[in-house]
Amino acid sequence: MEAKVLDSWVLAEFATPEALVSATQQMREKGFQGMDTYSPYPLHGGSEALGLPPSRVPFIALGGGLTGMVTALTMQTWMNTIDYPLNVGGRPLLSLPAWVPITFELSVLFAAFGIFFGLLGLSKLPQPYHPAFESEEFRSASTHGYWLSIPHPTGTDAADVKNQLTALGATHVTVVSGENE
Amino acid sequence: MSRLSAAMLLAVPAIAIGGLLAYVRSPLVTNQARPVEQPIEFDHRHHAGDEQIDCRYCHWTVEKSPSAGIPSTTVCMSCHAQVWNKSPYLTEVRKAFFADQPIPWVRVHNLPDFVYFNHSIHVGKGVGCATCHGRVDQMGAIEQSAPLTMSWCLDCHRNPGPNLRPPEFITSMTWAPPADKAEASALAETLLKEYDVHSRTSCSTCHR
Amino acid sequence: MAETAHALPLDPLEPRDLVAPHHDDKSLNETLLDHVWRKPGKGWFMLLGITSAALGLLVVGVTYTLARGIGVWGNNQPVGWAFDIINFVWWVGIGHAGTLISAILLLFQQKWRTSINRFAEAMTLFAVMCAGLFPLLHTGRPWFAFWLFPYPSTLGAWAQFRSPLVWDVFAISTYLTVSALFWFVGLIPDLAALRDSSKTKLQRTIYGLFALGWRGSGRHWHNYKIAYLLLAGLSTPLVVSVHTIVSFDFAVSQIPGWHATIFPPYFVAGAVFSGFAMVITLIVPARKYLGLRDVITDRHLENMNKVILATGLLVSYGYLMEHFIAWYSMNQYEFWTFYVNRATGPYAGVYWLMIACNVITPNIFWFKKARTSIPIMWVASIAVNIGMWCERFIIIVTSLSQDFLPSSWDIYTPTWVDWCIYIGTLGLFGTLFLLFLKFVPAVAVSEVKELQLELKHAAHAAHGNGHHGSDAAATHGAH
Amino acid sequence: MNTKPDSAPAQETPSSFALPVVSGRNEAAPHAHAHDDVVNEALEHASTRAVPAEGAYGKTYWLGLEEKLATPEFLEETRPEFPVGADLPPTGFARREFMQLLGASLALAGATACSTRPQDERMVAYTKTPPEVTPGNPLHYASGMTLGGHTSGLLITAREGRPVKIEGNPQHPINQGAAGVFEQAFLLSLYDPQRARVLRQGNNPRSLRVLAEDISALVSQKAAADGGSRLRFLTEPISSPTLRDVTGRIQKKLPNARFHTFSSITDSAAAQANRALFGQPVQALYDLSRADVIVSLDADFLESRPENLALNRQFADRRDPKNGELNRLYVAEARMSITGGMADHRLRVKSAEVFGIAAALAQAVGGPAASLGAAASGKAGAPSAKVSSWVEAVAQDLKSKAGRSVVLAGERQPAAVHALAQAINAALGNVGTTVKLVPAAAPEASGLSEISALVADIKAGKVDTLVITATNPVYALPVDAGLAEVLDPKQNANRKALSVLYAGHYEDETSKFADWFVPLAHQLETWSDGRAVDGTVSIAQPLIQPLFNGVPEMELFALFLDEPFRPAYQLVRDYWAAQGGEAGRGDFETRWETWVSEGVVPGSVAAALTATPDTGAASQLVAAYQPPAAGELEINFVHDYRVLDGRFGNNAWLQETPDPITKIVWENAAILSPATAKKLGLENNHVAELEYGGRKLQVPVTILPGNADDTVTVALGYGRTGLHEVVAKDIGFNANLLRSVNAPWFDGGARLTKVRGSHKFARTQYHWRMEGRPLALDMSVSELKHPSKETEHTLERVQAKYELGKQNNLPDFDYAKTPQEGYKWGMSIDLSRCTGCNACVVACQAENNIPVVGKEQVGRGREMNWLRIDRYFQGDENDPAMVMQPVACVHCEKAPCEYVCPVNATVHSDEGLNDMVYNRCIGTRYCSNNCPYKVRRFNYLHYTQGKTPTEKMLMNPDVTVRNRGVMEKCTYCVQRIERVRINARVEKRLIQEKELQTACQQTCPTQAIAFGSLADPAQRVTQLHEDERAYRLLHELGTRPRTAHLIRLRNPNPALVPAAPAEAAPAHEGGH
Repeated sequence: MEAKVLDSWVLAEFATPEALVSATQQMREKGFQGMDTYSPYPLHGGSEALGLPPSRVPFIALGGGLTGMVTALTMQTWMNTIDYPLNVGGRPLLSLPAWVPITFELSVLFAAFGIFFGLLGLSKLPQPYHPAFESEEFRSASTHGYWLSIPHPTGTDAADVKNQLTALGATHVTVVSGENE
Repeated sequence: MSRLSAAMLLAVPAIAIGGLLAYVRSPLVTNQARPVEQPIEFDHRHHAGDEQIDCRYCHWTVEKSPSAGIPSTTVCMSCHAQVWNKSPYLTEVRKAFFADQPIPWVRVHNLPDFVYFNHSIHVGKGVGCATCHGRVDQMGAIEQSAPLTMSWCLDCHRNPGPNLRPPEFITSMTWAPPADKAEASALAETLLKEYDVHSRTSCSTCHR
Repeated sequence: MAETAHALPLDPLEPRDLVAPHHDDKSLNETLLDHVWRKPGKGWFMLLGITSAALGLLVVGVTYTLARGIGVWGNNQPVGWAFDIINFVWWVGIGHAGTLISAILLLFQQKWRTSINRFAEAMTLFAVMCAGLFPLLHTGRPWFAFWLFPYPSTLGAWAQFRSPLVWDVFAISTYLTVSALFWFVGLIPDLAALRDSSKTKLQRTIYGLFALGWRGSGRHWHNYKIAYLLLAGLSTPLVVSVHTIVSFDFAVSQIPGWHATIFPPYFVAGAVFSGFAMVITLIVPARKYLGLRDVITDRHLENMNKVILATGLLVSYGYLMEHFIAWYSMNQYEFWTFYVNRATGPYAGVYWLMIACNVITPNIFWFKKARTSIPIMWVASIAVNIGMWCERFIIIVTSLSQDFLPSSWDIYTPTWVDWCIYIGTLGLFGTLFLLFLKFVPAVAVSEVKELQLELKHAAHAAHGNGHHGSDAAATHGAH
Repeated sequence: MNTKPDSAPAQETPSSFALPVVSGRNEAAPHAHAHDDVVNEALEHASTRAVPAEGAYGKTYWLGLEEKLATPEFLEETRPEFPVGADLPPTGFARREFMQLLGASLALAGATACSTRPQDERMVAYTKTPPEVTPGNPLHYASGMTLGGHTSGLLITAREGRPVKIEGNPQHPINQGAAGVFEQAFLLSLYDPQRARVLRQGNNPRSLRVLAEDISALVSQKAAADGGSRLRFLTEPISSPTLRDVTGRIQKKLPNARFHTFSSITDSAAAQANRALFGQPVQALYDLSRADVIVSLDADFLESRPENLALNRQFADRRDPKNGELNRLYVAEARMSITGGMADHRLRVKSAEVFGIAAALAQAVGGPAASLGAAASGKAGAPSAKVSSWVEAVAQDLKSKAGRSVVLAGERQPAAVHALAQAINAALGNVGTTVKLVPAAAPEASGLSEISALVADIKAGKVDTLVITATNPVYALPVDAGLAEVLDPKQNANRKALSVLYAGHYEDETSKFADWFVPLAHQLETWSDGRAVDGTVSIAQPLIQPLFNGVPEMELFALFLDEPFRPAYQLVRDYWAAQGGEAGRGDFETRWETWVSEGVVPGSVAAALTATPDTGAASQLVAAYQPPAAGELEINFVHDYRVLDGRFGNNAWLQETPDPITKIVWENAAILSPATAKKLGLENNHVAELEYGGRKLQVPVTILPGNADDTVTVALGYGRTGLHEVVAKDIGFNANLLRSVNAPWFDGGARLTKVRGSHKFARTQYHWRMEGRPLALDMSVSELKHPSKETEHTLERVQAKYELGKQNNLPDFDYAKTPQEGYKWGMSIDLSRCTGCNACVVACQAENNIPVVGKEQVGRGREMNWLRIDRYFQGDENDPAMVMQPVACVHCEKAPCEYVCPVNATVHSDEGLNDMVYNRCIGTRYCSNNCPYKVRRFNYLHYTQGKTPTEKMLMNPDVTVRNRGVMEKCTYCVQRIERVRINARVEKRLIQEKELQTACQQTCPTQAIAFGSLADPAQRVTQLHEDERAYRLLHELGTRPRTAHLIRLRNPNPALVPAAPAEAAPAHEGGH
């Protein structure tokens, strides 16, 4: 990482999830980009309020599953039929029915890996540090607080945004700056 | 940062596993390329190389027994009673002979006890000494030249042709298959037929 | 959709609460995380003492086994598998309830699962860890057990994929991995909550490390919801497949008493049966100790007892069919196994104990009184666990001890090492469980909060995993 | 395997006896030895300096000796045959051991995986390679084993100077290539580290020279004084021509010395009867190949030596319908014997009733025997209705086959029964056809009367020197024989006046009382010769130098000649050189070479005598017959099928071999019939007090179908207390403690009462019923010809052809179909021939390095024998028919074990062998679980660890010694297949049927086992596979075994078959 870029956000806490969702909706309608909400559990209508496209996790999972299936089938066929064909109990060298359980298991395993690592990758996790953590009050985001963040050019005045948020019912508004990821 | 750490997370086990797989194939594990010191400094370079003594002169059971045979002290003395019979190099040999005490040679090619390798059939079916033992005539102290792993055995047992040589060259240290590919495979075909050699990969071929 | 929304909070069949109504997010947070911050009580230490003593037995048993060989067990010539595989199947079976509760009930949108799923998943994880010990330990030369994996060896030899044991290896390791991922994914928001409500720097650092920097971002929740649902979706066939494959260990073989096509469904039912029983056994004292009566309510327990009843009947049906087929086929060997050996043979006592525990006991749950009585259900759940252990004993030991040639029939008797290892795995399980109760929220806090909100705003009852999008439902509330 | 004997080593030079460790593979030598150890080990065995270790020798007894001799570097630790700890219950481990284990596991945790070159393995080459040795290849030597005065011809396989396998000598007329359990196990006794090693006087070790001088002085003094009148010898019956020559010359030198002969395993009653009947010591030989009807009066002729190997083959050849009409065997006996199990009609009677049956039979047969029979009947009293109808039918059958029948009397029966049997044979004209009389190889009278005479002499103070070479008489004699009393200083006040020299292989019960003890060399360590029962002489050559400093018996006797020392080799050679006379001396060297290498001296078979029994003498015998006491239980003493009279007690192979009938290992039991047990209120595993003749003994009880009611059968040979016989020590009970010289084999008046406690027997088979399953098939000849509906159904189950796509979904693997395409190995086992004698079981154990695991492990169901003999009873629980079925791995083409193995450790070879790859096995035991035949064996513990260097020499280097945690099973002797294949391939030819035999097949006295390539229609095994009797065990499972079993045929007498359906007599149906 070369030069440190400092980014700033305006953070606003709302009393209820409903207030947060509607505030987000309205701020987005006002044209704010790159907003994010923070809540201890998923918000109803939160994704829509943020205007997020459908998640790509299912496709990653499908890809993982298919990879697993192909891997399993090739692996078993290669090992038991092609590379070292042995007469095992008079069973056919290519005993496809016997390949099924492992094919299934590996499909599931790879799909699960796809989901897990897909989730982490799409969320850019693990990310132990985030500028939002600079605010002590923000700690409530994981327990009982409902927060909205709006990116804001570093060093400029955020009063306008703050006011708009207060108007939408924010109980607490602050600005944080921190090193971008 | 996070990407790097994530990559590390995945790379470390991959490298570890890959490294282990490479390690067990390395001479560190197979014991290749380690000249072994013997109780008596016997030099194959001299006997097999310079003097061109046929392998079978000393390893005389190679054609009729599973074991190629470690020559008895008498075999040593059959020549060295006449030549170099005062050489200080051979003091130990003479001592062993006259005291009727065996010489404890160190085993170089050590297969596990559950592997039954039979020299007579390999030699009888056209596998040359040098194929497995390497250029013994160039080794001061004998070292293991082939990995002697099971997959190495299997390579030849699955496709014996390329490792066969005509009967008259079994003990030759210098024989090499024809450089021309077509010629080599034609020779392999002929030898397979002549020796009546088949691929044998059943477990009991070697494990009993 | 509208019906669901209406029905959820006010289930006409089940009017009682899933979450006691006097909580808000903050108090839920405090209540549910309290046991993590609280210094553990005497009882916890006492229990930990007991379980780690039992764990010590495991160390003794395993060390002795590794040093001397499998011969220190009672296994013998016809009975090649005994306690080792009995315990394996038993533990895998117990593990199934966790996945079932968290995954299948999630897919079926059973709200009541929310407060017990964390608990049950932990149980799965620990049970599968206990189970996983046995396939390794039961081999004569465990130091070569890595040959079970398909890796490019210098031998040029491979694993043999027709063997159900290799299937087991894949099934169990997949199951363990996916369960762990599922559990961990569910735990991330709660770990973040722990991080953010921690009192010391150390706590904050450690929980922060595991929370992976989770900050409840809406963009993350967006992927998280679907990922969690998909993992649940994957776990469902996985859990069914695992016990199916475990049952293949027997069904694929030739031995009368093993060679039966009914095994897969019957094993899965049995697994759920024993798993739910184990949940009851553990959750009844745990909810008291942790003060979780508000989130793990009587309704949860009653529902689980219904599941026990249902799966118990499935298991009974399995027994019935085994006996019926043995009679109907008039296969001499099968007939002997089911009608002579099991019922009157050397292990008849175990057989009848199994019948008493697995066939008769669950039927008390036809009665609401029994379903809702804590002592009765607790005792019954233990009986079911014993019964399911006996079932595996009957399937494995009894079938093996008298198979085709009467000349080779012989008796199996366990040794002290067998018992040591069995009790030892109970100790391992208990120890892990107690540590889990101490360090991790025993209830999915985030999900309970969400559920609470849903219950409060039944009108907006799109669900917790929200893939249905917003729903302009009517606004008649539950309060 | 090449059965052509190699020539003998020229002489006993050290170089002929190769060091055990030479180039090439040696399983026995562990890698971990530094080379010095290997050399030392090698030297230790080549030398004769081995001395006892404290492990073997009781501390109190040998305290003085140890201090003098035991220097640690020469000590070989002596252990039981099974690993230490294997006999401990897993529950009984010591705290200290546990701490060690913990330590070990910690050390393991800390061990690094880094590989350094493994510790150097040394190859110890010969200094001079003996000319006959090709390191890596086996040599075969003819030799012999002498047991009870009869010598069995052996062919011994040696590897680099160590004998590793014993087979029967194919050129020997009695063995014909077969060997029984004792011959097979003879090898283990050679390497038994508990054999005696020290020549001692009192407790002081002495050199042989001191003894020789002592004897020399004694002999010259005695010769001068009284001609040795106070000198007595107690020997086994001596049939060895050389030894007879030596003893003859001793007798000449010391004319007044007396030789007494005793062996508890000789048939002294028969000898007595024959001596009386024919006026000279003759031996009756039987030819069962010509006998259509065989009647055994308590004769276990298929098992009791010395003729049994030949009789087995002759008998079995007549049980195959392809060889013509089946013979018919009637047996009247008390205990269920191997012969009784083969009977078509077995009459279960008390032993005492056999006399009456013999009498009635003699009467019914008529002719010259009638009057004798009548006289005997008078003594015996009236037989029961059941017995007389049986006797009537048997007599009818005998008469219809006059000249083609034979009656045999048992060795446990008194001389009168033998006399009656011979009278019947004579009356039927069997003498000369099925009965042949030859001069006895050891003509001296032997038996208990000899002991009585000796004891009387000692008591009378007529003896001052007693030399005992008989095997352990103090133990083997009945308790009231008196020998122990006169030898025991505590009981004999004048013991000091008697000097006792005992020569034996072990420090046993007798050696305890010896003033001089001489450790004998094993027969495979010394030159000797001996006669078989038919007179055939075998020159028995040594295979190895004495391992433990033993003295050859012949050299010991030669000391009494007071002549210059000659080794046994010289004695034997000189004797035989002298036999040919001056004429023969010329080409003696050639003939000697041939005799030694072939193992048989041609022309030594005794010529038949023509003699008719003296009826007068027979009547006298009958008149002298004293019926045993009546009332209470009849107690029956029998020789054990494994340890005989106890002389094989220290042989772990035999101890672990299950009794063929009871299937009990490692001990004996009091055997009762179910009805009697019920009557006495006893059950299996109860302990009871057996009281007989005022003596009491606590015995464990087992119930066995087929034992006669109101009899209790106890086997001899157990309850050994020999000082250093660790294997034999304290297992079972000593029935000799009840036995009396007056009724050594059976007597009435025994009582059995239950006492507290219970006993756990270790058995290899607990369930004796087949539960209606078609397993060991067994039917009459007529049933096979004209099967009933039920039989047809059974045959369909075990013989049906499976069609691909119909009953069978698995396509066939492409195996060879013609000899040119390759081999397709298969085996057949004929249940008609199999007697269940266990020879194959021990042969398999010897060939395949199968470990012995001890009683505790067998009791846990962990016996290791690859080949087992299933014994089933059918019919009435008290009076059942018995059928034996050897089962080893049947090498299923569709093997259930293989597809469940997760690591490919058991797979098929391209020739149809079910290969078991020990080194690949991780020990999941799934294969064993899924094997419907339960023939797989698992190394639950490290059964092969802790072998002493001597024991390691026993190992077959062609077979992997299995580690713990590994599955093993019958391989069809794949090591033999591969060796023969390689030989054939090097010689560019196909494997011949004759050169390849499995170990079990080779030793089988009845040739019940055939092995070969099913691709070759000419081979015996292929023909047997196509026999109408061939069936596959558990065929209905679709496993397609390569081993076929052949249905056992019975040939019942229609007159004795109750309510038999009206059918044609089976007589003409045998042949086709």
